[in-house]
Formats: sequence, C-alpha cells, structure tokens
Amino acid sequence: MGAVVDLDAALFEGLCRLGDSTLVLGHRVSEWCGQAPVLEEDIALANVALDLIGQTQMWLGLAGEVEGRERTSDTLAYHRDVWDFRNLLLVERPNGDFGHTLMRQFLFDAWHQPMLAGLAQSRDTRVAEIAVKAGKEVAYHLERSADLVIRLGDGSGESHARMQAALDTLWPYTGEMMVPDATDAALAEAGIMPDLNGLRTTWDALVQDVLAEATLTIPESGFMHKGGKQGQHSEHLGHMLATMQFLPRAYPDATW
Amino acid sequence: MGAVVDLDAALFEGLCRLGDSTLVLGHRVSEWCGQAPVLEEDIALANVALDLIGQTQMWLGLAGEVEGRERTSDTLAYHRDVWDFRNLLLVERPNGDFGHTLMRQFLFDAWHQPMLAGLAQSRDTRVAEIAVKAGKEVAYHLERSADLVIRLGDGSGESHARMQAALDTLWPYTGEMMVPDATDAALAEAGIMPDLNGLRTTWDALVQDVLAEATLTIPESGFMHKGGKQGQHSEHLGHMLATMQFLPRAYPDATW
Amino acid sequence: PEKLAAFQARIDAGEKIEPKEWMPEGYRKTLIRQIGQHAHSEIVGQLPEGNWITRAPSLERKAILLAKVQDEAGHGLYLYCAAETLGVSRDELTEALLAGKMKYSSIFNYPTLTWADIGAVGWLVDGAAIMNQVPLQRTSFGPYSRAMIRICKEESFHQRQGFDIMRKMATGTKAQRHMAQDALNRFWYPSLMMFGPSDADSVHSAQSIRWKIKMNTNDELRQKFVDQTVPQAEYLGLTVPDPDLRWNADKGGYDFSEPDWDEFFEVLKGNGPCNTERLAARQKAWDDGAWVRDGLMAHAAKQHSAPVAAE
Amino acid sequence: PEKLAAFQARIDAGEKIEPKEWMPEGYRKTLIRQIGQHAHSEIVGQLPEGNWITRAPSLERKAILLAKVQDEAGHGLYLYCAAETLGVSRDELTEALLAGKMKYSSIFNYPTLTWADIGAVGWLVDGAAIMNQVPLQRTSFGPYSRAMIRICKEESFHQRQGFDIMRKMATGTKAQRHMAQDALNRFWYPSLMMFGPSDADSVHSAQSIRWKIKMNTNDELRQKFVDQTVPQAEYLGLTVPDPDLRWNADKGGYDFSEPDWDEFFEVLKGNGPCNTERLAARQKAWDDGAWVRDGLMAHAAKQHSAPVAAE
Repeated sequence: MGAVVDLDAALFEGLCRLGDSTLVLGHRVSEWCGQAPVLEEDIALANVALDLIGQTQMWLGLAGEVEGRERTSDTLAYHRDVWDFRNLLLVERPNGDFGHTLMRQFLFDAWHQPMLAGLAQSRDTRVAEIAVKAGKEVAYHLERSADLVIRLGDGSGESHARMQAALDTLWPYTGEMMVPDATDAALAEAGIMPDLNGLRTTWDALVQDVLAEATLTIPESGFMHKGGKQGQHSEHLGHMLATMQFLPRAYPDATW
Repeated sequence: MGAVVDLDAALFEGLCRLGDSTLVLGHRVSEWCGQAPVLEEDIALANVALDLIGQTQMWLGLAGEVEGRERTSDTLAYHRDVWDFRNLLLVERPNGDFGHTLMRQFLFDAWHQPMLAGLAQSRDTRVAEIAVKAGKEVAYHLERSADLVIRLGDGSGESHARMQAALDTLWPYTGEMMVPDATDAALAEAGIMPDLNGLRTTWDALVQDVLAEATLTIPESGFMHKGGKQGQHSEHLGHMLATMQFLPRAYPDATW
Repeated sequence: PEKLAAFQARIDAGEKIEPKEWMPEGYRKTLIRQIGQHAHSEIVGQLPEGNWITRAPSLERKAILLAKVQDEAGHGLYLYCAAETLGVSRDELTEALLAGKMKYSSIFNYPTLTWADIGAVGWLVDGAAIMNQVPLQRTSFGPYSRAMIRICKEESFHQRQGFDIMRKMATGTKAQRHMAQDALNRFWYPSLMMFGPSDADSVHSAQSIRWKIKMNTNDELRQKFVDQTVPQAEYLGLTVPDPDLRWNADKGGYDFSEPDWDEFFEVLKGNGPCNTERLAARQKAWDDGAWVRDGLMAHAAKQHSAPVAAE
Repeated sequence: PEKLAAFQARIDAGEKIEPKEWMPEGYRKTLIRQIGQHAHSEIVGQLPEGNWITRAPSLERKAILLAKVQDEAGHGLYLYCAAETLGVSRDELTEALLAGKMKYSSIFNYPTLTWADIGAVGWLVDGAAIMNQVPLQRTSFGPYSRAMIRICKEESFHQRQGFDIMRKMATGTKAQRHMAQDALNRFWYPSLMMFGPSDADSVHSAQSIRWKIKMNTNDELRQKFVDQTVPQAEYLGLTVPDPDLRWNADKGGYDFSEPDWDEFFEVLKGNGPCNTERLAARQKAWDDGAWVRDGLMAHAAKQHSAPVAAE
C-alpha cells in the first residue's frame, strides 16, 4: 500500500469493487429463479437481481470509461478471471437455504444503502448520479431484507434457528466491508467515495437494531475474512465465473 | 437417416458416442472427489473416473484421427458445444445421492462391458485394441457396481428404498443404449461395432439377475428418453461443459 | 334452467360475470381448471428460462431475461388471484399441481439447450401464448378478462425481445446461426401443439365457447400462428422444419404438417423430456420453502396476539 | 522404568517397535495423534485438489490429478490402518476430526484459486510434506515406517508432476505466468508453516526425537526446504515473495523471513480462509454416507445370519 496512489487507478479499483459486488450478488440471487419459498419472493428476488445487474452496468460502464482502455461493462464482466474481480467475499457466498440468502442480502444491504448515500455526495458527479439512482432501489432492498430477517428471526423455532445459523456462518465475511485500504483511503480523501470507517457506525447501529428485533445473537468471535476487495477470493468465485462467462468465452467473435 | 452412410463419418460418430460417454461419466464420477461415504469408495470412484478419462483419450484420439481434420482428443473434449456431444443421456444425469451414482454406474457398466466385448471383435484393429484394453478395466467396474447394488439393495430398509428410487429415476434413460440408429446399423453391418440389438439380451439378463438379487423391482413404465447419441441432450450437459471447458475456452492460446 | 338462460343471455350480451354473482358450477369448475393451469404454466415456465439467466451472454440480455421471469411470476400472481375469486386458494392449486392433478402447458417440458432457445421461447412460445390470450381479454369472467389485459401487454413485449435474440443469432456467426436453426427445429412442432389437438370432436370446447371461456377453436388459432410466424422465419433466413409447408392462395394461409400428436399425449401423460425434473423442481421449492412459510405465519400470529395480551 | 530403559535401548539400537510389543503410553498416544493427523491431512487434502478436477485444462492433466487424489485416499487408508494397530478405529479418528479434537495440516485451509495452485500444491506442499516424511521412513514404529516408505515413493512422483505444471505455466502465456507467480506468492509462507514453529522451546519435540517419532527439528527441515526450493523458483523464473531472501555462504544456506506465526496460530484455531468449509465438507460426506455404511452392515449381517438360520 504505497503512499502515492494514482487517483484514476484508484477510482477504477473503487468502481470495480462496487460493480463486481453487485454483479456477483446479482448472479447469486438470480440462481433462485423459480425456486423461492413463495411466489412473492420469486418476484422480489428477480427484482433485486435485476436492480443489481442494472447497477453493475452503470458502475462497470463508468469503470471502463475511467480506465480509458475501451473496455465496456460487458468486457469487464465477462473477460476477467478471478484475480481481477474486486467484489466483497460476502456476496460470493453460496446461496445455502433461503435464510442464508436472506441474511447475506441484509448484511450487504445494510452496508450498501449508507454507502450509496455517501457516494451520492461524491465530488465526481458521474459517481454521484449513479449512486442516487441506485440508492432508490437499494432503499427498497434494505426495507425488504430487514423486514424479512425480523419476521423469520422472530418467527417459528425452526426459522429462528435457521436465521441464527445463517448469521453465524456469514458474520465473519462482513468485516471487509468497513476496513479501508490505501485505495479506499485515497478515494475518501479526494472526496470521491465515503470514508468506510464512518460507515461502520451506521452499519453497526442498523444491524444491531434489526438483529435485536429479530431476536438473533451476534456471534462473539472477532475473526473476519479479508481479501475480496484486493482480488483474493474463495474457491466459489471461479465456479461462478465458469458458468457466467461461458458464452462470451466460448464464442469471442459473437455479439448477442 | 439416409440409406447411404459414409463409413468414416459413421465411425467418427460411433467413436464420439463412446468417447463422449466415458468423458461425461468420468466427469460426473470425479465430482465425488473427497465426498464418498467411505474411504474405500473415494479410492474406487477416483479409480473409475481415471479409467474412464483414459478411455476417453483413446476413443476421442482415434475419432480425431479418423476424421482427419487435426482435431485431438483435447480439441474434441474441450472445444465442442452441447449439440456436438454424442454421449448417452444416462451418463449426464446429475450424481444425486450415492445410490443414484451407483445405480447409474451399474446400468452403464452392464452395457459397457458387453459393448467392449463386442468391440474387441471389431474388424477395425484400432477399435479392437482399445476395446481390449478398456475391457479389462470395465470388467472390474461392473464387478464392483453390481456387488454394491446387491449389497445396498438388499441392505437396510433405507438403503433399499434409496436404491429403488435411484432405479425408478434412471430406468427411462437406459433404452437409448440398445436402440440402433442408421449410424449404429452401418457400423454393425461393416463389422466395426457390435449390433446393439444383440447387446440387449445380455444386458437384460445381467440387469435382471443383479436387480433380483438386490431385491429391487424394475419399473413397469416402458417410456424411454432418447436423443443423446444424436446430440440432443438434457439441460444438465451445458452446465457440465461450462465447468469442464472453462480454462481452454478462456485461454485458447495456452498449453498446459 | 331459468337462471341458466339468464346467465347465458348476459354472456351473449357481452356482460362480464363477477365473482360474487351467480354462475353455473360447470362454468366455475372450467374456469378454475383453465385459470389454474394458466397460472401454473407461468410458474413452471420460469424454469426453462431460469436455466439460462446465469449464462446470459451480456449484462443487457441478463437484465432483460430477469425482467421477463419477474413478469412471469407476476402473471402467475394475477392469475392465482383471479382463481381465488372463484373460491380456491393458491395453496390448494399448488398442491393439485404437485400431486399431478392439474397440468401446466406441456411446452415447458422441453429443455432449453442453447441460448437461442431463449430466443425461440420468446418468439414462438410467447407468440403462441399471445395468440391464445389476446381473444381471452374479451372472456366473460371479469377478473380473468382483466388479468389477461395486463398480461397480454407484457407478453407482446417479451415476444419482441425473443425475436430480437433470434435476429441477432440468425445474423451472427456460424455457430450462432446453427443454434438459431436448431432452436427453431426443436421448438416448431411443440409450439404448434400449444393450441391443443383439433377440437372438432370435443364437446367441452363447444360449451366453453358458448360461455366465452374459449373464444376460438384450436385449429383457427394454430392457423393464425403459422400464418404469422412463417414470414418471420423467412425474414430471419431460417427454415421451418416442415417439408410440406406451402402457401395456399385459396384459403389465404399456409398448409402445414400436423405435429406428432402421439408425442403430445405422451408428454401430457408425463413422458416428456423434462416432466419429472420440472415437477421435482417445484416440489423441492415447495418443500424447502415450508419453514419460511411457517416462520412467517408464526411471526404474524405473534403480532396478532401481542396487543391482545397487552390489554 | 526398567521396561522404559529397555524400550529406549531398542530404539537407540535402531530396532522397530511392532504393535503387539510393549510400549509406553506416551509413545502410543503421540503416535496415534501424529499418524491420525497425517491420515486426516491426506483425506482433507483431497478437497483443494478436487476443486480443480472438473476444470483440469486437458484430459492428460485431469487423469494425472485423478491419479493423485486416488493416491492420497490410498495414503489415508495406509495411515488409518497403521493407527488401528495402536488400538484406535478409523471411525473414532474420523469422529475426533469432525469434533475438532484432532487436526489436519493447516495448509489445506488455504484455497486453490487458479489452475497454477494445483501446480503449487504439488511443488511446494508435497515438497514440504516429503521433506517431513523422508526421515520418517526410519521412524521407530514398524507399521508407520512401512507406510511412510510406500507413501514417499508416490509423493515424490506427485511433486515432480506439480513442478511440471508450474513449469508449463511459468513459461506459458502472460495470464499463465501471472497465475504461476500468484500461486507462489500465496503458497510460499503457508508452505514454510508446514514445518511448524521453531521447536527450540518445545519439550514434546525433544521426547519425540528421542523416541524416533520425530527425526529432525522443524527448523532444520524448513531450512532444507528453502534451500531446495529457491533454486527451483529461479529456474522457473518466478520470484519468491521474500525481499530478505539471500544466500548465506557462511551457513551454506539461504537466509529467509519467518512466516507470520500469528496467522499460523489463527488458522490452527479455525480462523483460516477455508477451515469451516473443509470441515463442513467432511461432515457432509460423513452424514450423507451414513445410510450407505448402515446398508452395507445390514447386508453383511444378513449374510452372516443366513447360514445360521438354515441350520
């Protein structure tokens, strides 16, 4: 983490972190297609995935523009391998049961929403514009996921146990979201992206409130995974990309 | 299904049917790596997969040679899409539980073993040589899978029920193996591959004996799926190829 | 019988029947079967398309496909609601589906094998569905008619998107053109089957037409579909897999081969390429989702009882 | 104490101890722990490699990798058998692993992220393992010694294959070279950790060395590994991720940086990248396999009782 950071390079990184996270989470959520526990959730899950893919187009589109090497959002999505992906580890977690999918969504939304609120204040108007647009969608995502976490956490014995198991499993993947590295720091200093340390307070408060109402207990262990933002992922991402990228990789000359 | 069949073209087809079936089944079996119910089965499954991949190299290698368009076994395995695959539908079935995997193996082995015995008599010495080599391996596969089907079929209440469920699910995928099309007929007539109708007697007898000893009941429904040999597959094959072919598709210039 | 005559008179006069009004038991039953089957088709129909969402070849195509399956789930919801006005719950309908007592459109028992199939499903399957549904906007049962109006608007959008995929594929690389033609080959006859066998000898059909539950004969609609689709295939440079297809100037429409009705009845019986897997997927969703539905109900019960306890 | 002295004398004389012979409880316990842990490592070690079997980039590489994991399962079997001669069953050992009471080599808690990792695992991880295992061929416990002799032969074969993958990658395309260097970066320090922390202050180690259960100190082996591996990395044109690495002519070996021992202890505690998933995979295999094991036992019981019933 050197002292001198090229701001455009940092912005490219920062945009990939946003766009890759929405892409990967959108992919995971879309894996539910036609398999949700109730029809309303089929609709909601497709809707969330759709929003996230739309946001991916905007973030990665801008990333390509900032980079200036003629890579489009599709090039970035379909023609990079795992080490170039900058998504958070949390979003590449496998779906598990509906409880895991929901808890993952909530823990992410609770970060995503204040993050976008911060980004809406960016000195880079391109960033701010995307954040405003995405922010409206994500406000709804958070409302839905928080509500469902409460209802299933404080639901039946089984639903409570499943939500607690999901929380225990996913908790160690949340730390990374709020620990800035040199890239985050440079972008925050330049007023382009919010200070991640600042997000922690908001996230903590929100998550504690909702989980308390859901009668769920935050795990005690302080251990946190890290590396996703820097391109060091779990074994799951490679399998996801093999699926996601099959057609553009197999038919590089085709347009669709 | 025209009357005139180019014999080399038919041979290429016939070899792809063999090689693609061993490739796809080898892939499925290899998905078990490190997850078998007992350590001895970890070893046996890896061994079966290894044999099948070795046979794939031989069959597809010869197919490429017969075709004469400089395609190697790797080109054929890694650079064709679903419609060019000629494997039996049975072998692309998902693993399911260990009972499904085992039953699939047995139903295939019971065909594979007499098929190879027939191929060992081929007038094409290249075919005969491969068949002799593969035949030794497959004799062991059949011995193992038949033995396990009997032990688990006639085991506990649960193991019996699971083996019966596996049989019921997989049975409609067995018909295709013994129904000759124009390609099969041309190859049989030329003395290159055995007559599939002739295999049915052997298969029926073997399968009936083993299933009877396993106290399992052959489903009554006569419905049989078809199309794998002609390149019309289930939705599962595409997902398998996305995984299998990822590296050669993503890095077409690389050698490994 | 008097009531019945009055009922028929209202239908003949083009009036809409509303849920709380009197209706013959046969009318109600037929509607429940038809609307329920249509709803199930929307739900099961998500599966063959869902098969390609994770492999959509561009972000744009992925977004469009997601929007489409979202619409389909939405259509399912409208239709279950319309059925509910007839006194049958969504859960009852779902259980009838899973028990094999109710059907869904057989077309969804065919697999989607390449990306072009997603185009073909939009172009041909949604095309055939629209052909069936447009007249149903004028059906006699109010809630059904209103549901169809909303659905048709979105479906025609889906069809255009499907055609657009096909156009890209048909004018693309060699492999893409192969996929496009292959998709047409596989989906042509199953699409023709979507209208059902010739209803010349069906008593049911005649009654349904009198009640304005069914607005056209199967053969009329099938002919219309062929006449609309063949020029589109020509435009795409694709070949309809029917050697006997030709323009018949006398009737002002195409002569075409009948689909293989034996196959149709086999698939209906459960013997199609994907019947077992489609139902298994729905069964799994239902079973795996039980704890979620129970949990939500348990929470609702707590909310409901809490204020009472506080009194 | 007399027995103990005689026992130590036999060991000092280079004799092998066999299962039925007298041995101190501490010797037995230490061996069970060490052999069991080694066996578990072979089993868990299948998982990171299994992650790439379905994506091996050629049929030849796929076959080689399959043969390798098959060998590893085989090694597990030898070792469980060796442990069983000490009076502990395979099931007991497995349950201790799943309960978190026994460990496996921490290296397998690191993920395999690209195909080059399969090369690195063979080259570095098997390389380090061999460094540990070669001296153990001369260990004092007969069954363990004989198992190690068989295992070492196969392991060195695996190491060569791993190096061969790395060579192909390191001399390949730009992307391949990137993967190779990245794999070395990630696996270097975890490989150094495989020898364990410096045993200067470990009492256990001293006793184990006297009993010839442990043949060298951790630091000796680590130094040997570095001295062997650095020239290989140079040959490959790859950079060892240690800025302080340099040849020390005085000691006739390399000076190198210590791995991050805090990380080592964290991973040991369960806080590595893959600990949870590795154990969960083993637990799932165990749970899902219960009906198979039960079924086989039920069949065996029937076979056994059948002749009795017939009498």
